[in-house]
Amino acid sequence: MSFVIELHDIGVDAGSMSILRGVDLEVGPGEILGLFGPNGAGKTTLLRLVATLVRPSAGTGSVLGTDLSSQQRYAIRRRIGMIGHVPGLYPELTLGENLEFAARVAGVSRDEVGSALAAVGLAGVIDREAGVSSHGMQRRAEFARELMIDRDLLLLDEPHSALDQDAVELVNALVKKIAAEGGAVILVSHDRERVARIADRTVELTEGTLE
Amino acid sequence: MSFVIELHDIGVDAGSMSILRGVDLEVGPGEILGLFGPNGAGKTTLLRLVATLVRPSAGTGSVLGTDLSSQQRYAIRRRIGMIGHVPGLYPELTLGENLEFAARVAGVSRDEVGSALAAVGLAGVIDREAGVSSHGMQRRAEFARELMIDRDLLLLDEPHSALDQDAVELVNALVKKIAAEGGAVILVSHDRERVARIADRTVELTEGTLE
Amino acid sequence: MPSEIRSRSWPWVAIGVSVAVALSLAIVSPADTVQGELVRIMYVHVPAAWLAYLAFTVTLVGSGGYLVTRRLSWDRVAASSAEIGVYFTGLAIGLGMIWAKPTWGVWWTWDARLTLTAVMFFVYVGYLALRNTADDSRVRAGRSAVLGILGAALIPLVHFSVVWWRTLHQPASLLRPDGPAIEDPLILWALLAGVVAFTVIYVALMVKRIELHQVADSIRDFERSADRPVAGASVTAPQLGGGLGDE
Amino acid sequence: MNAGFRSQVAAVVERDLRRERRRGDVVWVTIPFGAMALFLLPLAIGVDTQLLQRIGPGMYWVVVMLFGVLVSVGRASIETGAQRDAVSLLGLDPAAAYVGRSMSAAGLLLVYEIVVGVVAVVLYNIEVIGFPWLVLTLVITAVGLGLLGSLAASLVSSSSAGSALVPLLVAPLSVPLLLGATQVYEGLRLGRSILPWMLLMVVVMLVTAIVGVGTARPLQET
Amino acid sequence: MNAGFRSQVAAVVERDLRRERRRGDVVWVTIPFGAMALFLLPLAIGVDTQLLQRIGPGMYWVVVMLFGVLVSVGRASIETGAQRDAVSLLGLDPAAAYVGRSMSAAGLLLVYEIVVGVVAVVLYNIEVIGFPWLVLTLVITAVGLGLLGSLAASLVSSSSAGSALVPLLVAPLSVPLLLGATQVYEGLRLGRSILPWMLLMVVVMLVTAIVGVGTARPLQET
Ligand code: HEM
Ligand SMILES: Nc1ncnc2c1ncn2[C@@H]1O[C@H](COP(=O)(O)OP(=O)(O)OP(=O)(O)O)[C@@H](O)[C@H]1O
Ligand SMILES: Nc1ncnc2c1ncn2[C@@H]1O[C@H](COP(=O)(O)OP(=O)(O)OP(=O)(O)O)[C@@H](O)[C@H]1O
Ligand SMILES: [Mg+2]
Ligand SMILES: [Mg+2]
Repeated sequence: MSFVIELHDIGVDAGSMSILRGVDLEVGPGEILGLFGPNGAGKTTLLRLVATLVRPSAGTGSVLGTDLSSQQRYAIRRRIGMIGHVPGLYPELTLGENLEFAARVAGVSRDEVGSALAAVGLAGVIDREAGVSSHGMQRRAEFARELMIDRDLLLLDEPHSALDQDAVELVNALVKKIAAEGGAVILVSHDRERVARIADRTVELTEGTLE
Repeated sequence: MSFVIELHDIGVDAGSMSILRGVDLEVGPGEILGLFGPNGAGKTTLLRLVATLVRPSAGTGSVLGTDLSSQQRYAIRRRIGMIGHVPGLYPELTLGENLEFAARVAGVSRDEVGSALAAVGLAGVIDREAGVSSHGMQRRAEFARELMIDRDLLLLDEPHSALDQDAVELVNALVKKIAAEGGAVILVSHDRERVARIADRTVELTEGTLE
Repeated sequence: MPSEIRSRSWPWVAIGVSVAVALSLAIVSPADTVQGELVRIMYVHVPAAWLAYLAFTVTLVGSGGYLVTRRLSWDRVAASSAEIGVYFTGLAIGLGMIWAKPTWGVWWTWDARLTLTAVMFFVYVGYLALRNTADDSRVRAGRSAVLGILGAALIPLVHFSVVWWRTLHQPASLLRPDGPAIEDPLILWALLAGVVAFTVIYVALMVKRIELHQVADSIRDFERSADRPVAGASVTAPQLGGGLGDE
Repeated sequence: MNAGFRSQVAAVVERDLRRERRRGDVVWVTIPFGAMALFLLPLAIGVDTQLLQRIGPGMYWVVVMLFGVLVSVGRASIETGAQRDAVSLLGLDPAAAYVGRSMSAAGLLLVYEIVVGVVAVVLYNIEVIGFPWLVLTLVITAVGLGLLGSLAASLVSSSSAGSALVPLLVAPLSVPLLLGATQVYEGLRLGRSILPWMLLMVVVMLVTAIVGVGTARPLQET
Repeated sequence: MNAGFRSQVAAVVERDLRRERRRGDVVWVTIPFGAMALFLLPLAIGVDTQLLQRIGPGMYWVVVMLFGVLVSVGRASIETGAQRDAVSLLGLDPAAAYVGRSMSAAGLLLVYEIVVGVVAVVLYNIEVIGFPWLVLTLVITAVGLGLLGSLAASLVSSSSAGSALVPLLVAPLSVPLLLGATQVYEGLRLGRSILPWMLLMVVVMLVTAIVGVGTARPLQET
């Protein structure tokens, strides 16, 4: 099989500045990649690029077999999971309603919501509004969402932050499961030891360039 | 000298539920306290209580010598620093403007802004808007703010998340400086090893109760 | 325990007596030469409006009292009085509308007093709505006190509106600098009796409402002291086996 | 694979209505504002019952238009970047999102139109005539404004300069709706033919819908 | 120690104006919408030059009031919890925050009043008379509305119902300002005395300012 992610000489600009420049990256099926780099290096931007949420201003790339510049890139979004720095739940909806919305849009049976929340230990707070749930609870709910929707590519921006010890184990299990099923995972983190334990390979992003 | 933080049988309610219950805590001058606990236990709520941002619904407490239920508690806010889960900068203002606002309100000379940002390695991006700064850069800017305003009590909610190695060193230096000057610091974290290295003492919060 | 019965029944006795007097005076008073029997609406319309003024003035006092002393009992006074004041304002507006249809030919017009009375009504409805949003009793007391003070500025505005804008509504005939302009003493007495009756009703309602507020507060305190679920207890450790199966 | 178009639309509608209910923006902000506008106007222009009766219907429609669009724009501005990212990665079809958002806006607008309409009838002493046609007008304007507002909102969120374009885009497009709505009432009152106006409104509605659905995917550039 | 009251006020004003400028809400949303309202009305009620000239000033003031309040509401709802926490811990005096917010709102409102005023004069052919008095009226209404809107916003901020209640609280209280403003114009036109109206507006403004400043500290409950 070909690569899940394939980037050639990718650049991303914002206004008059470059955020990424000349990035080459290949991630194969089943691979868990650790991505390190100092603050402001462009890690989050790289993840969003791979998730088709940022467009390359230079270079070529493909994700899950789809060219990043083509219009078809929207069709693969359903297969890409991402958890960013800040939770993206709707604060007015309960955790359960948030997941139910995700399930319906993604075409997953609504019955999966309960078991996904149970898997992350949130079965008891399914009716609590996301806005009054603690930060870690919101992150767990996001993991439940990724668990529920079978993703082929998972992009995690500092997944360990805000999660307690038990929940961290969960993330590792989720990551391994996706890799085992032939998907790919990118883990952004500043905690090298923790990532090294689970990643197959690590790369370093500095000043918009991969080393 | 007496304690910086003194809580007796404190409870905090929200709606029909208790978040904290029967919390007793004493933190003396110069002390660095590590606070652990599973997701949703009430750690953030405890920090906000100590910062006078949440009112106790039961029990008594004082912070920096001021009763938590008295009207005088607003007068000590200027001396308490807090960094929460999510950055609280104004996204439309540049990092420099954000700090300048803080300096003017807190009665610190505006000249301190430049050196505070330089100390956290953000001298080069002083004119970048907070909204387009990376997560780590925003957190660094918040640390610069706490550095600039001489705080007597510092409350950090997972300070290490989103910070790279260099910045972590910086945080530790700030924490130690405040402790050395007779202030107190509470560090909330899930990273027991890292906190254990710097904290004088650690406590565990489970289901709203300290052990 | 007769003394308790007496203390419980005094409001009803007082209301009964004063309402009976007011009613009989309203009935025996002469009909108006222009308006005929319709004029009798006045004996309820006017006292209701005046008692609304009184009620909102008490709300002003209670609000100020709370901000100065920080005692919730002041807040209870302010809130109770505002509730009753809203009822009285509604009564005055409702009866005014019923009165307006036969005399002016419309239910409502854009007369200054009518408009400002409606504005006053909305402000205190807003006051009550604001009280429903905050769940912490001190936050609620503080915020509504501000509105209780601000809203009172409307009282003189409503009262003097007939002087400032000379449109449709009757100008002041009783409460005016150069003495009452009503000739027939019976009308005057009937009006006064109505005011007394409404004042008694107001006081009785106040006492009851404050009591109710007190009970509600102590129930809340009791619930607080009782065992409530802890928010964090419902979050459990993830079930690694559960959704992930393939360890 | 992806859920069907219809179930995505339904999910969006349900999400929007739920959020709206919990926030209470429409019930507590838009409706009171509309009612207030109608209430303040006579104060400001003087009390002349006949005049009010004459300009009442026009006032009503202006208030409906303005706040109708504000509902959609306001809604777009409460969406955070993280929320947008998450929804995109659910594979939500932009066209389904557009239709769903328009439908929920139309539903809210209909409620708004009815409540504010009652206020207008009471305050301005407006005659209610041609009932079935009026209802049809209300529904068409609600749907048309919902479609228009959502289109504007998607412009707001898709580019940083977007919000500048909104009024420029919305004003010209809402004029035919406004004209149609007022002329239908006028026509009913005077016994003139209302068909051309109805037709105009339906055409505007359809054009907006086609443009909105058609550009939803290409618009989604990020 | 804490900064002085005046330098805190200045910091707040500068922050607000900067944020506003970068977001462009007032320039790109509030002003065009206000202008649009004035523009749509003649379309809706029919173009009758004399009628428009007569109701023009009233329309203008209603639009100013409504959108003026929207400025304060919008601003309260864009503040996040983290931002509020951070500002509280700077030791910002609530009274200084109130004064600063009111002042920046008043400044924006003045700009808004002038731009929309020009539109109104052009569209409705309104006579501009009694220049110094008109300017004074504009300033007083801007300040009064700024004070009123900020007060309402601070009453509901951080309560669960959010900005929901602001219009309900502000709109009725702004009625005296509206009455005063329209009657001043009317008085100038007809050569009547305008002093009582000016007095009314000044009194409302002062009462709001005193209540707002006086209760800012006690109100700070959380
Ligand atoms: C919706 C309609 C009306 C409203 C909201 C209204 C409101 C009020 C208010 C607030 C007052 C108390 C004024 C004060 O003393 O400061 C009042 C007094 C009075 N109203 Fe009305 N009114 C309405 C209709 C009418 C009508 C239709 C009549 C008779 C034709 C009327 C006759 C009077 C009279 C005679 C007084 C006593 C004035 C005095 O002695 O000071 N009202 N009304
Ligand atoms: N307004 C509220 N209503 C109901 N429950 C609330 C409210 N605010 C907080 N909670 C609950 O209180 C608990 C404690 O929240 P808190 O944010 O303090 O947890 P935490 O220990 O910081 O967790 P984390 O490790 O995830 O950050 C959570 O279960 C949360 O859902
Ligand atoms: N729209 C923009 N305009 C200007 N600069 C931008 C824009 N978006 C991002 N940047 C800059 O691009 C750089 C990369 O940001 P990014 O969020 O990808 O960093 P990161 O590696 O994730 O950092 P962190 O470790 O702090 O999360 C930052 O310096 C940021 O300020
Ligand atoms: Mg990042
Ligand atoms: Mg927390």
